[in-house]
Order: sequence, then C-alpha cells, then structure tokens
Amino acid sequence: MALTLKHKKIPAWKVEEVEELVNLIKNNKTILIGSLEGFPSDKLHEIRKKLRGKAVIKVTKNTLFEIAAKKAGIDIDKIKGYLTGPNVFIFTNDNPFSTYMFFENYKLRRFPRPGDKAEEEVIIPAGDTGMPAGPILSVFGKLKVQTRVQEGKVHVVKDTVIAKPGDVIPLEALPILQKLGIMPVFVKLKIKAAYHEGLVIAEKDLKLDLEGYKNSIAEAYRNAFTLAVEIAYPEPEVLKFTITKASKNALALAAEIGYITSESAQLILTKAMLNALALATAISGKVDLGIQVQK
Amino acid sequence: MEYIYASLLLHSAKKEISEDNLKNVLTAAGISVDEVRLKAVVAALKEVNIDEVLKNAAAMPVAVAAQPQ
Amino acid sequence: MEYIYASLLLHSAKKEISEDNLKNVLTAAGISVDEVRLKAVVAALKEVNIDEVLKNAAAMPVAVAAQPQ
Amino acid sequence: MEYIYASLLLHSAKKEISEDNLKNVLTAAGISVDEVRLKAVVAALKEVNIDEVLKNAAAMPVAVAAQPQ
Amino acid sequence: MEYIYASLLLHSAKKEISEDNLKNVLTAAGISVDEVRLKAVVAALKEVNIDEVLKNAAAMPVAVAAQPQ
Amino acid sequence: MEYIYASLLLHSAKKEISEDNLKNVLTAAGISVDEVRLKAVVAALKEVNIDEVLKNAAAMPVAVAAQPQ
Amino acid sequence: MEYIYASLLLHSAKKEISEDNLKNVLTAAGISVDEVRLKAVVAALKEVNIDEVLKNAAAMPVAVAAQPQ
Repeated sequence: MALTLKHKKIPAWKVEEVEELVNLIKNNKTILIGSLEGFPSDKLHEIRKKLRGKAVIKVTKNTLFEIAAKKAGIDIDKIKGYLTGPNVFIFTNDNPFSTYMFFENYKLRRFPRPGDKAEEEVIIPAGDTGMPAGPILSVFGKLKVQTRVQEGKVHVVKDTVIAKPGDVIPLEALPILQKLGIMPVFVKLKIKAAYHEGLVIAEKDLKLDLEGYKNSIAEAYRNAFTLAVEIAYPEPEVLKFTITKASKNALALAAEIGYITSESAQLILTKAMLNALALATAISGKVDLGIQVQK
Repeated sequence: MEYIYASLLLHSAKKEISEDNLKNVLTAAGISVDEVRLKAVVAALKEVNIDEVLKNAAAMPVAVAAQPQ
Repeated sequence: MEYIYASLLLHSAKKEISEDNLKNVLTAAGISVDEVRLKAVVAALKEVNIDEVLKNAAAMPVAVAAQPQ
Repeated sequence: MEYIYASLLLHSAKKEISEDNLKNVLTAAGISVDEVRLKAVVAALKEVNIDEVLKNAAAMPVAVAAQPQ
Repeated sequence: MEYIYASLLLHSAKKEISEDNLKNVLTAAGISVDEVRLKAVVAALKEVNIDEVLKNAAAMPVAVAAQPQ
Repeated sequence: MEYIYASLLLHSAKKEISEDNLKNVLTAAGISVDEVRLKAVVAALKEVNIDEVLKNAAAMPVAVAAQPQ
Repeated sequence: MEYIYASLLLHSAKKEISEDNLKNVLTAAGISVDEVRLKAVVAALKEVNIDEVLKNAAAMPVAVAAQPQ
C-alpha cells in the first residue's frame, strides 16, 4: 500500500528524467560533476554546442541524480559528497582527464558584476555608442573617455582603456559595457570530480601537470641518453658522445699529471697560465708586478 | 617513471601512445597497470609535443658526454 | 633508443634486464627484435651501475639552463 | 667505456679499429671480450668520423684548463 | 695520447696501471713502447686520484653547453 | 709574471714562498731579482689563500667556454 | 704542475726550456728532479708554440670578469 502511495506522489516528468539519467549513466563511462554556483546558466548552451556529439550536459536535481545513480548500479557513497548545491552533470565516453582539460581551457565570457576584476584590457572602442546623450555623458567623463555628441548620440572619440587586467572594473562602467556588449570577465565551469568506471577522481587529481610531464619526458630522455653513452650503445650518434667523453677524460687526466703531448699541451699551459693570472689578480692591488693584469 | 619510459618506447617505435598500447608494454614489463594513471598519462601526452620536448632535451647531450664513469 | 627505453622501463620496475624480459617489452611495443643488439645491450648493461649513471644524469639540468635558446 | 678507450687507443696509434685489433687490445687489458658487443661497436664506429669528433672535443678543453688541482 | 688512453682502459677495467700492464696494452695496439715515457706516466698516475679527475672532467659540460651554437 | 710563476712553482712543490726561496728560483732561471718587488710579492702572497684563488680560477671555464670562437 | 710552472718561468724570462735550465729551476725550488719526466716535458714543449697558447689564455680573463657573478 505504502509503496503505491509513494509512487503516485512522483510526477511523471521526474520518472522520465530518472529514466533518462539511468540511460545516460549506463551509456557513458565518465560522469563529471560541475558546480553551477555562480555560473550563468545561459552559458551552458554554449558549452552544449561546443561538446555536441562528445558529451551530454544535463542539469538536474541532486536527488534525482542520486536515485538514477543507484538504479544504474553506482556505489552512491563514493560520490554523495559532491551532490550538494546546484550541479550540472556531464556524461561522456571520452578520457575523464581530457574532458576536464576541456573545461579548464574553455573560457566563457560574461558581463562584469560589481567588484569584478578585469581579466583582459577593457577597451571602450571609438565610434557611435548608440546611447542617447544625457546624464551618461558625465559617466563617460568620469571614466576619462573622450566623447562628442553627434545627432543626439554619444560618440567615443578614440579607443580608451578603462581597466587593465587585474584592475577592479569601475562600477559606473558596468551599464556601458552591458550596452556595448563588452564581456571582459571569464567564467569557467568548476568541475568538482569525475566518476569513471567505478572510480571517483577528485578535482585536484583531474588537473594534469603538463609541465611536469614535459620535465619527466626530458628527464627520461636524458637518462636514456646518458645510459646509452655510458655503455657505448652501438649507434653512431651515441658513440660520438662516448668518444667525446673518453677524449675529455683523457685530456683531463693528461692535464692533471702534466703529460704533455701535442693534444694536451695547450690545455696544460692554459691551466697554468690561468692559475698564474688568478694569483696575479689577487695581489695586483698591492704589488707592482710590472705587468698589466686585466680585471 | 615507468609510464614515461613506456610512452617514450612507443614514441620511438612510432606507435600511438594509446591506453591499449601503453598497457601492453607495461604489462610486458611485469608492471600491474593503474587504470586511472594510465588514462592520465595518455590524456597528458596528447597535449604534449613529445618531439619538441626531446629536441630541447637533446640540445644537452654534449653535457652528457663528459659524465663521470 | 628503443632498447635503452625498454631497459630503463624494466629497471624502474625493478625487473631484471635479461634478454627475455627486454624482448618481451620490445615485442609488446610492436618492435621486431634484433637478437644481436639485444644481446649486446644486455651484456653492456650488466657492467654498469644504472642507478649511479642516472644519478649523474640528474646533475645535468644546470647545463640545460645555461644553454642559449 | 673500455671498448671506446681501446678504440681511441687504436685510433691514436693509427691502427684500424677492426674486430681483431680491438679484441687484442681488450684482451691485453685483461677484459673478457663479448663478441656480439665487439661486432656492434666496430660496425657503429665505422660510421663515425673519429677525427672530427676529437677535434670538436678538443675545441672545448679551454674549459678543462682551469680544473681544480 | 696513447699512454693516457691505455691507462684509462686499464682503469675502467679496474686493472692496476702498472708498467707491465700498460706495456701489454700498448704493445697489443701495435705501439712500440718508450720505456722512459712508460715509467713517467705510471709514476705520475700513482700520485693522482683518477676517479676524482674524471669526476671533475664531468663538471665541464656546463661550460660546453653554454657555448654559442 | 716571473714572480707569479716562481711562486706557483714553490706552492705546487709545497715549499714556503719566502724571500729566500723565491730569490733562489728566480736566480736559477737567470732573472736578476728586484728586491723591492720580491718583498712586495712575498708580503702580498702571505695575505692570500693561494689554494682558494686557484680553486676560483677553476671556476672560470664556464665563462671561457661561453666566449664566441 | 711543477714542471709546467718552471717551464713557464723560463719562457717568461726568455730562457730556453732545456733540460739543464729546467733542472736548475726545479732544484732551486727544492724539487728532486725526475730525469725521465724532465726529458719528456722538454721534448713535448719543443712542439708547442707557447706564446700562442699564452695569448689565448690571456684573452680569457676578460670574459671571466665580464660575467655576472
């Protein structure tokens, strides 16, 4: 009895939505959970367009997602911690790290809100603003934007920077930027975690340290080359370095024991000369050596 | 560094650094593969121009040449 | 350098750099193995303290930094 | 490095770096020679202009000059 | 530089750099040995920590790497 | 530079750089000694840590090698 | 380096680097002279243009001084 009663309470759209979610969960290897906190919902459309064919973007209630996840056999305890606040769910079969990187790199623009900092130079462009002359002129004046009135409309005389990257965008500029369609603030969808084939990958682990990978590759290469040189790996390119090393070892040893040959003589004499010059320089202020020591 | 050595092995053999290929190499080396790490490496290396990195690293070998024995 | 990468892969996985192991890794990477080279590399690596060599390789980056770009 | 020191010894004595000559030198130094490696090194060195490499190495020694004593 | 290469060959093979050993190696390379020079080299090397010298030789490449290309 | 070479000769022979020793060496090289300069050099060198100076001389090669050829 | 400093001393005093002269200088510095080594050094230096080498060495300190510390 109780069950039927409960069922009756669930509106049809919810049942349908849960069904849809279950299908999405079952047909995709990766689910990213993104926070919509402070994210302009109209921007989701742009992302959807961009990811069409690669991912499905779905805004739904956490409770519905939870029900669907359970139905699809996901161990809900693993992700429950992320199901708070307004969320968007991204379903994809792509690599979770690559998908995360897409959201990291994909910058959406929005109009500034009071207190926002400019993320790029904010320029009021020269030309007709389309705004009728009036009190707005004094706002332009405050922003140090030169204007003139032409046919009752405000014209900006020349391109004027009103905020540099990092500056707080002047409050009075906000309505003007709205009017002119200038969006100097970036917004990105904050991914909280990814669920991938039974594993939950937290945001900090999703972020790939590409510089670190580059360094590792360079290190691996250096290691390989050093080892190859060391064992005289029989490749002409490697052996050139092995020979150079052997030759330098030989020269250094010859220099050390003062073994003078036509190859080592220059090295040994240069070493002695450099030593003499260093010593002469060290005492040059105190003694007239009858020579000029270059400093 | 195992995942990196395996990736460079594939790269120098002119094979794609895909999850499957990387897994094959690592398994053959007796390494039990961590799926998440595997995916991370494959995703990261897709974004990296390996030849470029190697070319820069290769500017060094003169330095390598005179290593102590 | 495939043989060297494969050897370093085994080394970093703490597996013996034997002919069989090296062959397995190279084959898994889709490389057709040259027996002569395989033997030569395995023999040469037996005489080297790889950890010591790698420690010296790690001392290099200074050189890298000093290079004009 | 033994094979290379031996090769450079032959080179500076203006002797051919052949398998036989290299083997002789290595054996005289009490080194048991690995035939496979010997062949590989001799073959690879055939493609290297040793005089050129030595000239370049010698262009550096200024650096050596001021080594700590 | 034959005497130096021969000495380094012995050193890297972990053999003593004695007059006899050096002579053997040089002779095997087809070099007619100059007794005076032989004695001089052996005597001089006795006073030198070869490993230390080679380690310092390895410190050079920084300089090399900084060379304009 | 005669006074410097003579001083370094004494230093590397581990002899004291005294007026008498320096004078002896210079005279043996056929140089007529200037007493004032002799005293000045000996006095100045007393205040210098020669080993330290030579060690710094050894630090030069980086600069040297970076010179255009 | 004693033999080298003594040779440079003679050279800068414009004396011939002969066995006798070198021996005199070394003896005056309290060094017991090794005849064999003496001969080897004198012979080798005969083949070297010392002025040329010193000119090159002398050109270096400028570079050293100009380097940022």
